[in-house]
Amino acid sequence: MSLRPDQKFDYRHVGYGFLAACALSALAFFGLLIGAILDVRQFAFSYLFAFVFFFTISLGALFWVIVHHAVDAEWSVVMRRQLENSACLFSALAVLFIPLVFVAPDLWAWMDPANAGNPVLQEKAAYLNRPFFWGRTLVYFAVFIGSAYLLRAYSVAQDASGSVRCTIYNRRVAFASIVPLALCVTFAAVDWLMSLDWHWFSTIWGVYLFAGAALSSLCVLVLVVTALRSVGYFKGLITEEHYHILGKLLLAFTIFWAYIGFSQYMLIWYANIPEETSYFILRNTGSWNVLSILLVVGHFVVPFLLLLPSLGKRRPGFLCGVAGWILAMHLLDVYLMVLPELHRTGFRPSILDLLAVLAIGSTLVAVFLKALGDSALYPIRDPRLQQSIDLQN
Amino acid sequence: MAEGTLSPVEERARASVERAPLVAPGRTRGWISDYVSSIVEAKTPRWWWVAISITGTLLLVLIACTTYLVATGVGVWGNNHPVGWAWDITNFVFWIGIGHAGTLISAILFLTRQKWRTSINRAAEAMTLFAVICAAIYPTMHVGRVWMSWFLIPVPNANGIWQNFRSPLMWDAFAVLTYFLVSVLFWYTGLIPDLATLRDRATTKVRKFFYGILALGWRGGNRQWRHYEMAYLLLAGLSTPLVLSVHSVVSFDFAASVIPGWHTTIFPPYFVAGAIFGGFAMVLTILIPARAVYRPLGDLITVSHIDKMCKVLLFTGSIVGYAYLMEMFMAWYSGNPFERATFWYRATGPYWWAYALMILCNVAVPQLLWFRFFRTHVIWVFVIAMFANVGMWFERFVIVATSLTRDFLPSSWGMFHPTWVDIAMFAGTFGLFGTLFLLFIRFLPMICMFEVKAVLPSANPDSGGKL
Amino acid sequence: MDIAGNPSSPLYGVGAEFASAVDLVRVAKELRAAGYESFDVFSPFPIHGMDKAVQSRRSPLGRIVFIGGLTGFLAAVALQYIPSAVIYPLIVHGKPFGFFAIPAYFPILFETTVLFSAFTAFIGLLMMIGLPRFNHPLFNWDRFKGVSADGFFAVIESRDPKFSKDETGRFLESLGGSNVTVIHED
Amino acid sequence: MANFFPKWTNQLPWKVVICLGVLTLSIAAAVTYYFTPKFTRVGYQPTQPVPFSHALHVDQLGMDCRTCHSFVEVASHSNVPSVQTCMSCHTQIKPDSPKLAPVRAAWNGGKMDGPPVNWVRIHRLPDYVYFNHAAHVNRGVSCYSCHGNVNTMEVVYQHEPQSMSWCLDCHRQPENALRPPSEVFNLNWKATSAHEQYQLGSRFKAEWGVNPPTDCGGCHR
Repeated sequence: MSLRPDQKFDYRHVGYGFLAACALSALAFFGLLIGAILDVRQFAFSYLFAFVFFFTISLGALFWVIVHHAVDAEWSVVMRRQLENSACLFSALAVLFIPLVFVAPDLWAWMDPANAGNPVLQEKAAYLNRPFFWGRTLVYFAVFIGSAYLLRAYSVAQDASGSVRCTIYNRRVAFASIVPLALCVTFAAVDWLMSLDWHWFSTIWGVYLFAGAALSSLCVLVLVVTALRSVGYFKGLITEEHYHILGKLLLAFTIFWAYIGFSQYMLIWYANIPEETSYFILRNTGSWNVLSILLVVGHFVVPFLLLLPSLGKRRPGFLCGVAGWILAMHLLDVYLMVLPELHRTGFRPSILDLLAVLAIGSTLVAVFLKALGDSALYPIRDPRLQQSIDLQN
Repeated sequence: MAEGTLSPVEERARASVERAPLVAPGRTRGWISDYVSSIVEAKTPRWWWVAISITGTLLLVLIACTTYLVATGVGVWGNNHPVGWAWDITNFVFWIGIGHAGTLISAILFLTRQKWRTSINRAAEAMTLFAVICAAIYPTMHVGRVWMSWFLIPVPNANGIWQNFRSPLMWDAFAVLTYFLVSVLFWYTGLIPDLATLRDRATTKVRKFFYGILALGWRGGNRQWRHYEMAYLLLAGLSTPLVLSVHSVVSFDFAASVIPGWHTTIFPPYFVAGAIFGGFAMVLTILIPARAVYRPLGDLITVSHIDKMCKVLLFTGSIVGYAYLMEMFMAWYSGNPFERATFWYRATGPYWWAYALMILCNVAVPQLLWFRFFRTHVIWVFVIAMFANVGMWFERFVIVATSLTRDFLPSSWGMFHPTWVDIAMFAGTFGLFGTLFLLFIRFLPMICMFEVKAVLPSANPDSGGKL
Repeated sequence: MDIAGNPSSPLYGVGAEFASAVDLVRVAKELRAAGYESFDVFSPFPIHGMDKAVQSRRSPLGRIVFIGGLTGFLAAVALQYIPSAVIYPLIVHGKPFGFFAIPAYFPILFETTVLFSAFTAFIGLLMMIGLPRFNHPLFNWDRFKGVSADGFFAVIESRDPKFSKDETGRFLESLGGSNVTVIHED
Repeated sequence: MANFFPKWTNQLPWKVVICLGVLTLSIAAAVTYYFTPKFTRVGYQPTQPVPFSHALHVDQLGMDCRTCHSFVEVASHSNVPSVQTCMSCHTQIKPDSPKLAPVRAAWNGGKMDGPPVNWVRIHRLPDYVYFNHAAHVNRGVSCYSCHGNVNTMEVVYQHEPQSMSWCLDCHRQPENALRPPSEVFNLNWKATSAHEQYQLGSRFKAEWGVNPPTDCGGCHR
């Protein structure tokens, strides 16, 4: 079945953008390689930071697709394909994870044999050991990739066949994915981020990472949808009603992120137990503190106040601005998770931070653009498509 | 595939993506008003008298026990050293948790445009208020000198002292009070148009007078509706973070401390999920019998409604299970010997049975709800909801008791044994809850009539407004 | 035309009954198109799209509640900060009592903001819709009782400049209204 | 069918709101005044078994507080004088006054085994409050600050509320009460102006390191 022009992405719109993204990616990776030779620890931390940032976006997209199917949602049908496309970046992310394998002991100090005698570490050795760690990482990617691909595959299959069964299958995949996804996100957060400092622990950590992921992936969705609209797609399909809902969800998840972040910070601050406060003392000292305060203001106060009135939520341009701002703040959030563990004395920006973001980012953009044209821009034969288009708030 | 030649599988798939109607077909606006109002207007049925004499007796037990407790002192409870918080705080958290579903259904489901909420929100909100009243009894009594509990309210006084606003217990007082007041406003706001219905149908002077006063003179004009809808939306928007905050603040009572098993950062969302879980279980526990007594209610609270509530139950139960897992894992991962010992003690110590019950009722049994069979057979739903009710009480008991019975020093270890006052008061709060609820269904419409009318297919003149 | 209320009392307006929500939206549009200002449409439930039909502005309640919430927020700032940091500064659990104790002040800041906002919303609503008001000319109209069950009504008030008892009544009838009634005060 | 509620009910809500408002305000005002020690304690003037006049003994005869309340400078408790103290003068002066009958009965001719004089206590702090007279008196807090002008009282009454907030007023700003040590027992001493009092008080506060506790444990030990 052939797609109408308004259903299929035309590469003319990006012009040489695809090639530019590839070229930028190659250049940035070359720069990173040099950087890694000069300062391998800086490279390791910068790369993890960039990786986690993009990982959370894909993760959030996968979460939204699963939620869509699990709750049998209506309004999000027209934009679900873009979420599916973002979620499918996991396979690329799995490849992009490989550099971390080579620098692992520089990153995760518990892998360093020099620390093997540490009594705290010995207590945790049953979990924090290399074979188990890499095994878990494989499982995470298997779950993420498997779930994302199945969901997208059935969805695309429906474009061709129009079979409602695909919807049912996807619902089943979504239900089956929820529990593994929740566990994988949590333990990935523990493995990749929390274990950067093996002394520290916090039960809410997985939820915190998830909150940022769900929020930032919505921001990406807003930007992607608006970009596609600006070149003429989704005319009459995605209306200001959809933006209104997206705006409301942005507001809700801004609050959710703040709620989780506050819960974690306040409880650790209040109880003041040394092995827990270390995390925040590091981030609340000196120049890191400036960034921490910026995070609170920028990641919560500013978007909260901007999204509170109902007017802005219905304006695509405004919403894009807010989405871009939140994404920048999410970048800062991830930065503050990772980099203070390297520069314990204070904020020391490195060109590698930027290069890593560029390298992974442009690679993913290229992969995303490729996926964009592979299928229709929205699930054209979804049984709920018409209701989604007719959305009324 | 050509249209018209669908395979049976495809046929079934199509049928299963059809949305179930929110109100059984054939039920009109007039029927809704007539039937729901008739529950209030009819002669008091005999079962009601039987029921209220049971709950009223329990309520008397509560009053007697409370009087005895106030006259004698908190020592009549089983609280001791080291278990200074025992059944009282367990029951407080249990009831306040139940008080979460109502506002959740009214507010969050309203904001997310889940129209199925309309049939169940009124009863659930009433339940919220009654549960919060039951909950508030316990901390008030637990302060010991009840007549001094006004010290919780920041008013200038002859002692020249102020509350410690940095204390979680103070936050609790603010949160619970705010929650109660806002829930009352929300509930009453929702009642106004329905009270007008009762007023307009009233035949006796007494009814005309009382419902007339309560309805405030509502007329149902668009000039009123448009502000009304906005106010309802705002109240919903305010209640949503409020409902999340209340149980978070309750969790801070525990989590802001340094006691192993209490101090853990996942407590706020975990408590909220648990509260929704317990609250939905209680909503089901109440609505399923109500549906059985007033059979035509089954056309408004359909099996599809029950099915959806079960999904919420399953979801929140699983979140609670996730939190149990995280607590256990992090206790081990922390490497902190006290944390590890506490959780090991929880699962294997003298209270292992409470822990096992908690896991069974809150995590294991709700997994049955993955199957449509269990979600759509009300008897099973009722049984599972009962398990959840029991499990949520034990969850709070496990949290309160196991962490306190084992202090850092073995010399200050001790067990908790409830006294007859503990038990009688807990039973008595059920009497209070039941009495209030019975009074509610007798005198107020238990279904939000105007909202159900608004979700009837005939109610929505489709209008434009696309971009 | 029927008469409700006391015919010797002042005239309130003319009302008519309509069959459905769809009708009522149409009627509201027609009345607006005909240049009527002081009229209202009554229904047992809020009708989606009616605000647009009668061209009413968005309810200002949101802004009022925002102000109420802000008042609550500032009240909570004062309530907590002045006693804790000025009148009765105490160091408890080794925490500061001034500005840097913000995390500990936050829950009450939030609760009080919500409390004030909610009361503003409720009281603001009552003010704006003019309730409680127990006596109203409309209650003189017997059929109007149906408004809370399944009736749909439109009432044009006599203070409307275009109002004229007979013509307005006929106009309502021409729109499909039944039981057109002249409503007086009691 | 007419309105069920008559027309005047339309104004009723406002009237009810106003009445409730006035009622609430008056209750609040009444409680703030009548339910506090300012009202319940100040002015308490019981009849004592012996009509002892401080005005006569202190003001006219010029006796020092410490003549009778002899431990006030060294003990936390300021004693009520023993019968012996009274009789050390009253064996000579007015030995037969009928007003002194209860004192003589207690003294019982020097054997001191008679029924004690049941003085009625006026200033009563709760058991959970720790108060040390010596600590206050030796740091420039006059008797006057807590007991008022006892020197001019025919019959002693409570002059200050002695509520917790009243204690804290002084503990937070002792410079408003501190006076030269020589003037502690001079109940008539007064700084010439509030400004002078402040300056003097601040000086003493600094010189003697007066740092009164304002935490709970300061008094509720």
